[in-house]
Amino acid sequence: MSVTNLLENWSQFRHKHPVEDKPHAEYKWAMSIDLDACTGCNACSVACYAENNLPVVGKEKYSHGFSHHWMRIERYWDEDGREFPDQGAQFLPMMCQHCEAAPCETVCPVGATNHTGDGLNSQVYNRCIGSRYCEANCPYKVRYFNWYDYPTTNNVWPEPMNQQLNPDVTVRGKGVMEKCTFCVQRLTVAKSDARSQGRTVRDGEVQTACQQACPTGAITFGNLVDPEARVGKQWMQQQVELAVDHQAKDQHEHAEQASKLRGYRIFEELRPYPSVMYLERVRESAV
Amino acid sequence: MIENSFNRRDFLKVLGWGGAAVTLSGCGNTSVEDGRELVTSYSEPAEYVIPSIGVYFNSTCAQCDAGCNIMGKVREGRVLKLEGNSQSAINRGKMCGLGQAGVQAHYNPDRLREPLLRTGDKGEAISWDTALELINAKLDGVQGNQIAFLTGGISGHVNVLLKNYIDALGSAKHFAYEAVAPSVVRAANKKAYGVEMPRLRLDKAKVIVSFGADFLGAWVSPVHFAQQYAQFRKASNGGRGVLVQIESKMTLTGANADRWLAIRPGTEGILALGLINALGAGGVKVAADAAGAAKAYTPERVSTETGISVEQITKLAALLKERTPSLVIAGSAAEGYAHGSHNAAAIALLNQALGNVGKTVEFPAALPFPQIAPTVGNRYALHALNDDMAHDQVKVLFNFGANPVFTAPAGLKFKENLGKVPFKVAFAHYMDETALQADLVLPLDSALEEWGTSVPEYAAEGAQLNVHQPLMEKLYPGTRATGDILLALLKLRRAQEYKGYEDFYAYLRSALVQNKAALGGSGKDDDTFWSATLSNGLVKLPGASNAARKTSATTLVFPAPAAQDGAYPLRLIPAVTANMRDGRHANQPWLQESPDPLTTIVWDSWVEIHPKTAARLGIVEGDIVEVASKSGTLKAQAYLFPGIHPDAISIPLGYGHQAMGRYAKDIGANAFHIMDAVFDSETGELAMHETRVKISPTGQRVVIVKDEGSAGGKQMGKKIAVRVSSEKVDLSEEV
Amino acid sequence: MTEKDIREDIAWAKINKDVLKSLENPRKMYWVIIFIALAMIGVAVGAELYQYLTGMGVSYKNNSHVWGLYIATFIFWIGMSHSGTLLSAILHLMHADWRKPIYRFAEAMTTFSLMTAGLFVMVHLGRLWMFYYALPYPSERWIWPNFQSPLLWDAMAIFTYLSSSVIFLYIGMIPDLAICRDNMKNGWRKKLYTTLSLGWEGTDRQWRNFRITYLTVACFLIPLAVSVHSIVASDFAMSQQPGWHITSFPPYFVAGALYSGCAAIITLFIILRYVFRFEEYMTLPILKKTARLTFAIAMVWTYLNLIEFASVWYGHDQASKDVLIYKATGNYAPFWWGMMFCGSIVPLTLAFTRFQTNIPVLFVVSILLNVGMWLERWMIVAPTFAHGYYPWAWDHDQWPSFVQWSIVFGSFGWFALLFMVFCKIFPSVSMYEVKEMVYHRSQETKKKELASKGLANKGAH
Amino acid sequence: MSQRHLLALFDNFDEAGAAIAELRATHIRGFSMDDLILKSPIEHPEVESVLGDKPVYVQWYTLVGAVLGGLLSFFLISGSQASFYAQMKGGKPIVPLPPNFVLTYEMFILGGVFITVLGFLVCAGLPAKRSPLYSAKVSEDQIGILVKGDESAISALKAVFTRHKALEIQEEAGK
Repeated sequence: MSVTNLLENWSQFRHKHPVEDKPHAEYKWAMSIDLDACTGCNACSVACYAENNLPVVGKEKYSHGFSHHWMRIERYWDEDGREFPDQGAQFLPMMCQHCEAAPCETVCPVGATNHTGDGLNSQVYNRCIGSRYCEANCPYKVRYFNWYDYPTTNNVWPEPMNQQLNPDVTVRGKGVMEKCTFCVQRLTVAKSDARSQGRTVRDGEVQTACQQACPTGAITFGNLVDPEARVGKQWMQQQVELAVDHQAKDQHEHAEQASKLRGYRIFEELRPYPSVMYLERVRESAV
Repeated sequence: MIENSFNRRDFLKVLGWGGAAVTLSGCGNTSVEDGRELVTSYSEPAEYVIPSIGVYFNSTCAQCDAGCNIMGKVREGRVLKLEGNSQSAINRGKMCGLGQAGVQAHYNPDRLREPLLRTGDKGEAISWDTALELINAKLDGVQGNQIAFLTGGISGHVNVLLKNYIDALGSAKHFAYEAVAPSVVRAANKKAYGVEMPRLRLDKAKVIVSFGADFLGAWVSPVHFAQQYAQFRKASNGGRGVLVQIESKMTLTGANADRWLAIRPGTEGILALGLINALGAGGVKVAADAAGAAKAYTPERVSTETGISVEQITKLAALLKERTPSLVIAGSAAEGYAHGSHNAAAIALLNQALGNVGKTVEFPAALPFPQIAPTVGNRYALHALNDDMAHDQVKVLFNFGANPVFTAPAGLKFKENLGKVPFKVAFAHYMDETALQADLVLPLDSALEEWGTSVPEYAAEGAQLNVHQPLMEKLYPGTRATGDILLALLKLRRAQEYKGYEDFYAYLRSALVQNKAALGGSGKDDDTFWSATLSNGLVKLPGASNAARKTSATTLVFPAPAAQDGAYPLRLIPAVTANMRDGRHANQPWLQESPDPLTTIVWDSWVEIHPKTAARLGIVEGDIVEVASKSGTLKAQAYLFPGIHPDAISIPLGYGHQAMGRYAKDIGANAFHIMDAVFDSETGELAMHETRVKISPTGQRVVIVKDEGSAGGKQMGKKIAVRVSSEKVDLSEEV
Repeated sequence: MTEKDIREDIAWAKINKDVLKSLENPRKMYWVIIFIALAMIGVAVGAELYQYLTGMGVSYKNNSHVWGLYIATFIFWIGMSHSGTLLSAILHLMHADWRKPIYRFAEAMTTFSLMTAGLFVMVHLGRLWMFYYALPYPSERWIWPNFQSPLLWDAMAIFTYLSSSVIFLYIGMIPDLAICRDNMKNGWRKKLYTTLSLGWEGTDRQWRNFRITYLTVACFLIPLAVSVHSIVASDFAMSQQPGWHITSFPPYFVAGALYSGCAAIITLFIILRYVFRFEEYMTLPILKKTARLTFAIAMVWTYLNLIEFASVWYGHDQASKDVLIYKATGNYAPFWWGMMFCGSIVPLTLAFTRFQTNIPVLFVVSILLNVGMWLERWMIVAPTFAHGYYPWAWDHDQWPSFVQWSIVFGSFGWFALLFMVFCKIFPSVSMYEVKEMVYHRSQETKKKELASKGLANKGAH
Repeated sequence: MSQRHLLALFDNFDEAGAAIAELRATHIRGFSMDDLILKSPIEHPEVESVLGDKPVYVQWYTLVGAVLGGLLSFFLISGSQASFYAQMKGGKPIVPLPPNFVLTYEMFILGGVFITVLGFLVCAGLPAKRSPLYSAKVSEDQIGILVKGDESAISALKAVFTRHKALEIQEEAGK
């Protein structure tokens, strides 16, 4: 600890991320999910189980709410009381939104969840003591706690099922919080490869497991800083800005001239500045 | 991806020591134990194994018959994850949840590990040699036509060997059985278009009208269709496509429709004819016979019979007229009746009336090698086998992985009839219900351990031959590949012919290499061709085009909507879900724990009831209800579900195993076992939707284990999943 | 003429004798309480061991409902600790000398309820064995805890509060420890008191510095107590969740804390009075004053409750409003209304003079008040989880398991054990301050008598 | 010249006060008022006032402790946030002031309390060696006056105490 350092770099330490204007340097990982393409098929969720060593908890534990899917598919019905849901259901893949001003980060007593330079909301399993304050403060409730020691629990990874475990991803023991990482293990490999070639990661070079599996390509993932990245183009086209809590679309909401935009972020009004943009589901008006 | 330019067998040898040390502890001698090979230390791996770097090998998904091409990620000799092969025209690098769970079929802790011979109620472990000799002995003196082979859909070189073996035994019978295959639609398609599986171009259609085809969930080739669907939803071909789903129970596809119409069960064909009639009235040129068949089906009559409003029919007809090309699909909900063939034919007729044939209904290429073509499974086969067994016509039954004891409707009394077969051999991965009845159980390699080829029934582009190759060394020395077993059996019959093939791998390699010219490898030397084939994981085949045929409408007969059966007032719709299908993968925990997309229920069966019906019967969510048909009863939890016709209830198939290991046994109830044995009038296929049931609460109540919270599917006024009307957005401007 | 808080002619030597007797032979009830407490602790320790070894899952919380009874009970115990400070520090500064016979045990209550609360922090952790990560030291990887987290403020505040109240309790006890030393026969106790009394002889220098120190620490303790419960309130108010993110939470928590503490004082007052035969010192007039104080605080609490409802109801935050409606009508409604009943209706009995000294009534009422306050804490924690921002994650029937309940009940045993053992080892009535009280009161009376005599004499002349 | 201790016990504060007043007034040779220690069972400001104005310095400890505690806390926290691995929290600066002030406040109090107690121990001379003459009565209900004087003054002191109805006079054995 040095007070000199504190005083010399005062303004740097007082910089407020991301509200004040300091753009990400090389990477800002972000996602967009087209709800019009999402069919709710669960392929992403299974891919996540396979990639991230998620435990299958079984019926009894599931019934107590110990489900452990970093990516969950929510299914909503219309609420207008019609006899049949004749416009179908609405599916929404929900995972950690990697908020830029994440409510979970500030409340962790031990600093086990932090913001990375790449704009990820990281979780340090080793550091976590299991106070669960992060999940308590998460508006999306997308954090999952290891209520049991799954690696040693019967029928979670019985021999030889444990041979399927991905060695790139830690198998978490009891008492730590976990959540979607945007497949940070893949990002690390891609960044390392790119760095060794003296460049940054190209768009499409790295995919998250869910994106890779998604049969309809509803999930787009990439580097928001990269002007070539599809995700950035989508955000820009939808006029969704990262560090803003009121987008262009909201201003058009009641305008006579209906907005052509369908990008939105969930709970933007709480100002977590999530890194996941959803594109509204479209339904045909002619039938 | 690493080019597959090394010796495949060395690779496996290394993997064997690195990945599956089980080999050492297992019984039976390996070549190493016999001293023929030396142990290679893993600290000095072969150059293509880079510790901590994943290596990908291409193969084919065996979880369903769609034949998606996959890449297995292999690390230190273990296969970790299955990903899509982007070279594939079928799945283009994508995967469904079912396919990805394939690793859990491979690593399943309940796999069979050694041949078992029944002695009394117990299985006794025996050696493979004993087992094969026993089979050979049992076959002696049995007439060829008293030997039956029960398989699922089967294709490729295993199919060739099977045919040869059947031949060697003197015209034994082959029954290809699939519990949930679209077999009536196949027959109707054959009539209407000249092919069983025309190529559906969802991506080209501007309107899709699907009569209960769950093409995004569990129908034919869902991953392929899902990709076409994504294109269909984009503006790339001039406007976002409109999906109208017509079915009595909402499927995953129905949940994604722009308009989901709850039709009275069984009246799909009537609506199709009604639409033809309305189109004709709206000025669309309809062929005379079709117009004639449809003439009687005025919107008013159709509305009364189907329960769909006149306004809706008119709107739909107008949409079909306005936006072309369209595509009409007949799915399993339309075919599941005694008049299912007629429903399917009427729907095909609608396609023709709309002029979709040749535009969105295309004709697949014919396969240049008919001997490896798929023998598709259907439900008639089971019926036929059952009859044979009932009449003591079967003395020896070989069952390759089918599980009819679980999937046969109770009405067939299949298990009872199976008991009459003196010698039953089951080739199985797990001790499932049918294997439990067998006299000899032979453990199979997992799909990720064996060599093989397959040809998908639904070809996305041209024709293609899929390559199956091991993604890692066998976990258990006591299992064998289907191909190897057939080859061994053949050697016992036709030793001369097959003595050149050490194993199935050798057979397969030589079969492909000999035909390399036809398989696009002309000019390459054998090794290069073979390596390239394995590296690609598939071979694209040129094929001749098929011609279209026109269907006749004159024979269509529809029963008047049946009067309510007082004793059994509701119709049972057995749901084929994307995860469970017919239940053969129920022991893969990822699938059990993946919530059903529509109900979000996990680890159990449920009974979907429309809230209106439930209110009438005094049933609330979580009530354990007894569902009784003429053939049987089951108990399951009730789930109030708005997406179902009030005259029907739905129970998912695939649950209710009484065997198959820790993840499947005693999970839910088996809906197959309450199905009545009613058959399609033309094809003789089992009509899946013809069961009528009554339902009564038992007084027990449980908390349903599901993912949705106490708010159910409500957003409670929060802006979470937002929907917008199509006129308010312009997708063509989007990235 | 109201009854006197204490007999003024009580001999000082008798005070010593009576209080010292409590260190020797309590009534049988004492041992009954100790036994029950030990049994409760035994069950709780078993439950905790099971939870520690198996995982937090056995307590039946779930992924959206991550906090349960542990946090609620933690707040409850923190709250209970506040009454000690109220009696010893606030009333000390206000020169309310009726506090003197009862402040010692109230202070002990502060200390032990803080220790109990601290246990819940530990019990709550998913990885108890790593609790030291929350301590402000740079680990071998040079990582500090996150000073932004209200939980860390909590830890700091509780540490400060606990150490300060232990010090306060100890400092205030030194003269009494000297009395014990002077009256104890040889043995371990004599050694203990000799050591702890630090050679106190009641010299003028000692008293002079003692007075100032006691006053200073009291001054610190008041803002500290307020800050501690405000910080506990910040655990919730600083979060973003509906039903928690409420401006009035800090004062509301402090009021609730004082409330439950006062109620607990009444309960313990009655128990100690009986068990240690303190009828002479813990007199009914003092009990009456405590009851009145409790009533006043109950009304403050009720008021703050209503304020909170009103501000939520008339606010624009629909989510918070939904949580409020859910509390009143949802799964937790019986408990929520139970809290309203116990916290706001039951204390109305304290408004009646006749009940203010009725020991059975007060005993029952004080326990009901604490049940109400415990429910209040649970109703702060649970409904927000069950009905938060994200409807998909609203839980099904979330009911704490036996493990949670037994640890919660065990904490009462733990507290009772610590408290009763303390009372047996240390004088739970402050002897020197009772003497002061008697002395000052008799002086007053004398003065009054003199004055009236003087008047009478004058009149006679 | 050797000195001896004398302890007189009174059961009446007024008498004790009067005794002290007389001692002060009479100026006994070989005895200084500084060698007088009053021992009482209760805090008794009015009796102490007879002893004259004796300042208390504990407050200064308090001030120093509180200020040091606060400063230490703020710089420890801010400095560690800035100088070790910076833990970035979205939406907040790396050195956030409001949380740090909360902790500063707590440490301010903690420092104040701890150092005050230290000051008390120092100022009150605790832990102390027991004085040569002590009676348990002092902790019960009597007030004691401990004096130290030359041999020559002892008898005069005794006389004063006796005059003021001392209940008991303890005398240190001669050396």
